[in-house]
Amino acid sequence: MLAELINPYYLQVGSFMLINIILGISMYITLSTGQLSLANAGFMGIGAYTSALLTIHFSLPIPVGVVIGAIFAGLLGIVVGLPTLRLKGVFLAIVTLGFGEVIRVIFVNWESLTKGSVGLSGIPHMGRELLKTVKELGFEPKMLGLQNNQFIFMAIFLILLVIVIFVIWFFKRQNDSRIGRAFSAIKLDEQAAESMGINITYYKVLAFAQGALLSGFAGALFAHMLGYISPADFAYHKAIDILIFAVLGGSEVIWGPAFGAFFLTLLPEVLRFISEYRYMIYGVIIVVMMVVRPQGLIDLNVVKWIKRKTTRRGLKNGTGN
Amino acid sequence: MLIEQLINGITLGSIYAIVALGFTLVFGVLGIVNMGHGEIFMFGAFIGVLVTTTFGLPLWLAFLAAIIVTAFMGYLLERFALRPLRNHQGSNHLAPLISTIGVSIFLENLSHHLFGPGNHPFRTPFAEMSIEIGSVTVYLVQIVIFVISLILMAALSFWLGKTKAGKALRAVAENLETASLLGVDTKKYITLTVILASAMGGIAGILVGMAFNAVTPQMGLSMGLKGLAIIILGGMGNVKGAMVGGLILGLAETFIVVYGDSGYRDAIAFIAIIVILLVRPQGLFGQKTSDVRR
Amino acid sequence: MVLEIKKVSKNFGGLSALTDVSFSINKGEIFGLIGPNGAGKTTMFNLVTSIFPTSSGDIIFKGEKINELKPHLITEKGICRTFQNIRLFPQMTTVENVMVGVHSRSSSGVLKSVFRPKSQRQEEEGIKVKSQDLLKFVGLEGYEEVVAENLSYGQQRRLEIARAMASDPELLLLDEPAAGMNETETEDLFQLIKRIQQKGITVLLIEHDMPLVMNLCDRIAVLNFGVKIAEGTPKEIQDNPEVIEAYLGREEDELDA
Amino acid sequence: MSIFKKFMQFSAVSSMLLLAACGGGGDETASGTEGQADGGSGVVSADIGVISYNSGPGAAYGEAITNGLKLAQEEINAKGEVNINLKIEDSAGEQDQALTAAQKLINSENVTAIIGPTLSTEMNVVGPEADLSGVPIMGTSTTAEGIPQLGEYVFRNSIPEALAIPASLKKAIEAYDVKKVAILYGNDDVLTKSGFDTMKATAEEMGLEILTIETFQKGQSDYNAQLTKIKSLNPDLILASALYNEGAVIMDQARKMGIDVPFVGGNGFNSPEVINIAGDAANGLIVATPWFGEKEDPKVQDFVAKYTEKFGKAPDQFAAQSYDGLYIFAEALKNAGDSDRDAFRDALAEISNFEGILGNFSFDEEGDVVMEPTVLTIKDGKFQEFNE
Repeated sequence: MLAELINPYYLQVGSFMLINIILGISMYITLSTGQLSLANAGFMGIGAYTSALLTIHFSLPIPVGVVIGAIFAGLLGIVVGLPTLRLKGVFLAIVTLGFGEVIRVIFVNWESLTKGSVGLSGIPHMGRELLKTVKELGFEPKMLGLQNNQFIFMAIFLILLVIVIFVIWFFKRQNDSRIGRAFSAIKLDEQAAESMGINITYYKVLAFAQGALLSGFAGALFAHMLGYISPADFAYHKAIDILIFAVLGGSEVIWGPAFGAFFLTLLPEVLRFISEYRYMIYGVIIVVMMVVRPQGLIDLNVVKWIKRKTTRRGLKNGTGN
Repeated sequence: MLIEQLINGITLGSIYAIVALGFTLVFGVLGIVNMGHGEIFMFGAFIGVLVTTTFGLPLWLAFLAAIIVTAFMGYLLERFALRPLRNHQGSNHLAPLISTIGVSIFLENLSHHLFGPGNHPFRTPFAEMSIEIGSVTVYLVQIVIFVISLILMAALSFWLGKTKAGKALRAVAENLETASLLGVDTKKYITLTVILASAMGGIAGILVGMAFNAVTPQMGLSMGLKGLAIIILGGMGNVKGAMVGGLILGLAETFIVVYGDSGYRDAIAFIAIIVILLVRPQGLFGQKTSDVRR
Repeated sequence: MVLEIKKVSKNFGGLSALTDVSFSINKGEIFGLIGPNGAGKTTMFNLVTSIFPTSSGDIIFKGEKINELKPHLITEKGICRTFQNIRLFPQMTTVENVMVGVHSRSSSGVLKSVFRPKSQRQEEEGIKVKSQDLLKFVGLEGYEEVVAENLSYGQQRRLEIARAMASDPELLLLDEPAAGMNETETEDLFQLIKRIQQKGITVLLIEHDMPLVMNLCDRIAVLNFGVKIAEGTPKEIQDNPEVIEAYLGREEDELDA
Repeated sequence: MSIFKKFMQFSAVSSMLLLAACGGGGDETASGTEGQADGGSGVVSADIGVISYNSGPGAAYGEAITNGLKLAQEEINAKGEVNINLKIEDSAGEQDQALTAAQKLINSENVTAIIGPTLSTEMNVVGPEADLSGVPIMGTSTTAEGIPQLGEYVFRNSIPEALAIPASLKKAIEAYDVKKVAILYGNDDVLTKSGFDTMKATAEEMGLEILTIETFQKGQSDYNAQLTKIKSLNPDLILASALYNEGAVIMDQARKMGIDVPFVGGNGFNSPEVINIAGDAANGLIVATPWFGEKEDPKVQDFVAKYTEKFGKAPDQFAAQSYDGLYIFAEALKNAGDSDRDAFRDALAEISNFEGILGNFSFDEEGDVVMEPTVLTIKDGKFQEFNE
């Protein structure tokens, strides 16, 4: 059992799942002020390319590249967020969709920098770099009884897991605070929120930029996990992938998009035959969700119910496990 | 060369305009951006291929079949992806947008399975007919496309402005509740609108198939996104704006190839909407109301 | 003088909603703004809270011109309002609604909110306590965790007042607070507004319930078709022939009550 | 509720992984090199993984590839020298799924070697991973620059554009006395973009004047603007790096416009579908290919007949290359005499002068292809060998 679990294949799926969870949360942050942004795939690309180029050309350490990539995406989020603020609802969605496409076209055409559609290869790989570092320090994966590639994927998975836990913790705390209340007040009634003293410009741009930052962050991690990126990775379909995490999982609570990303990454792996019909199924899911349960599978009531259920069970059995 | 490029641009622009008219009609009446429109257009093109190339039937039958099929698809779209949302209490304004995105993804991938991913040629003798004016060859299809786009625009303007049904539609557009209080059967008119817009998409599909001899499942997405850009350019819900916006985009895309870098051709539409939304959010022809930025 | 309205006009695309209206409100008083439907009362509220820009004229709050500030800054200055058609945050709980109101009187940013140093925890605790006190003040004790949209109509009106008071306003604008209330609820509201006044808060009130207005207000201004036609004590207003003529003619009996 | 359960299961799995990491209790070896050789019979058997583009817009490529493999597998196993077991995984043409599939094959299925993935973009991601894990991997359809250079364990048997384009261009120049060319390519696709890079370099090397370079993007169906511009410049030849779907439409629109010069295409342009889509307009297309189905070689004709019988359509280059690819693997396996990954890799690298249906084939020291492509042209509505 344990031996099978340490299989890089599962760790790989798990790692993609974790990156998708970050993307799902990036969608959720922006949506929690009532803004639908379809530019997250574009911001993801910005983060990925920034970090990849910095680490390739200037040999920056990966963590530094990732952080700069995320921050750059976030700054761009502010630049885009400010002027698009006055656009609401569908207009914002369309402009952000267009913005994402423009970014992709720039990636394709700016060949001297991005190598165009051929893509950037030879991006330093998170796990392999880590392996190199620990080996220099005199550590061998064999000491843990692990193969090199087992160690690499284990490391990636654990790093991502820690990051995701931190991200969820961060935004959950933010949500249960003055900031979170301002976000949801804006989502529920922008004008009333403004009249209650909330600077809606600031908070909407904040949410937009946080979403962009998080997308860029996920993108940078993605780049260093695959070692290769191309403009096609950040096209319209990626934006739809991210959207559906929030649509299926829900955007009321942070667990919604996290669950959506988890479930939808697992689904094609568990049911391989589904892979061929994946987007058809996505399409149906989107329509059905909008009709039957627009708030997504996981809403506030579900979270409350789970909490009640688990605490009760905990009481009954003495311990949770 | 300039004249030929002008013809190219106008042909492309007219096609964009017809696609955009479908968007604009739905937005004008329902206040909804129908993201599935591009895919309905693509299905229209495939029906054209099936009727003319696969079954070898005459062209007029292809038009008829495409109109019927796409109109029916429009009905289904309204019935299953839009109507249930209207009945929802407190459903937010983004729901129809997201729901039609679902429809669009579904239809695109359905067509992959039905027709295969490849390019389908559109063979009709009509597509080969051309006239020579000096050194310039003009295909009959190109003229027909331009004329049809004008006719559709004029018919739509007339229908919306002058006829009883059109007035009822505009009442629906003004305010759903008031319209139903005034005795307008809103459900009927909403369905009618989506059906009409979809049928126009079907016509556009066949015209594109004939003009470019290329029908693929991907064409819906790229056309749909352009159409979307155009209605923002021309002003949401504005018939004339859709026509002019379409022509502007068609010409701009053609002339960036002539004088600029063809690599940025696909980005023009989006750069244009980003600029227009920031500078003149109501669009080139839209009226300035506080409602525009709904 | 707390608020001074100086020759304020507002046009909507050629239609003038308010024309050269002037009046001023003294500290601590309850000032009524009345007039028939469409007279421009709510428009005046929207101008004071900067939801619309004025077309001309000035609005002076405590000696400072405020009609070009953003709405949230107006709240920060000390003016807060309720809405004619209740605009609570329907899916939030009662106490959360009031906590949103404290926004402009608190300051924790993103990092403080996430990492929660002592100052943030104290602030958050303060917000909670203050909100609960306010709920008690308006008579909603025990309803803290009820989702706002599940409250009764009268309760929602009172919750809106609590939310507005959470921003520590010096001037409170109430837009038809008695609309849709029954007699006992109106009586409670009367007492509530009196108590608000006793806290030293100036109140600007729009209301159609004439007995309430006449009993409650220290002074009243009357708008008709966007023009101020009278200003004075309730007694003066009741006796003003122009007011009776233009607006109260048929409701004279009611006015005497 | 089952969703919730799954979530809990996942959490449990995650926490166990954590435990495993901390405790260092990994007692497992996923090397997958347990030789499966049946000592008695002398038959070497091995699991070969396949990563192929079986769903999505490019599913047709994957279908041809897996068909070719299945046919070859049947024949090889029937001969009885080696026994190959194929484990086919779908990548849907996406890098992340290709990588996941590779992980599954390398670590769960313990395959000896991998054939695929279909696209060069996928190989860019999968190649380094396979190399790191010490699993030989060979692309049968990856034609972009730099694929075999990804690592010592990375090979290909598909001729790269760098081999195909100069061959066809050279013949075309000789036949039509070409001086000036126009280039048209899809700039948002990795295959056509890398084809273009080769075209441009080759044209410059051969001293041709490049009149203009035009691009188009996926999903476009109107090429009139680009073609009108090209027409006005009067090139002797058009170099078009396009996939056959778009390429056929480009030729159709060009001919309608009165452009009658020959087209030289890259690997992606080479398909009988061009004739289906463009009809007569396809005449004048020149491509270099390792695969020519009409070749008067009994081996080739035998393959075409068997394939057509089995799958109901004629094989294309993707099918032919994967068919030959598996034969190359079988040969290497026989020489290695063992399904050990390293032994197999060394045996594979030594393959040379292999006679397949594509012709005489060798690997160079980097694992790239050494072979002479055939130059074809479309004439009278069908592909013919180009000799003018």
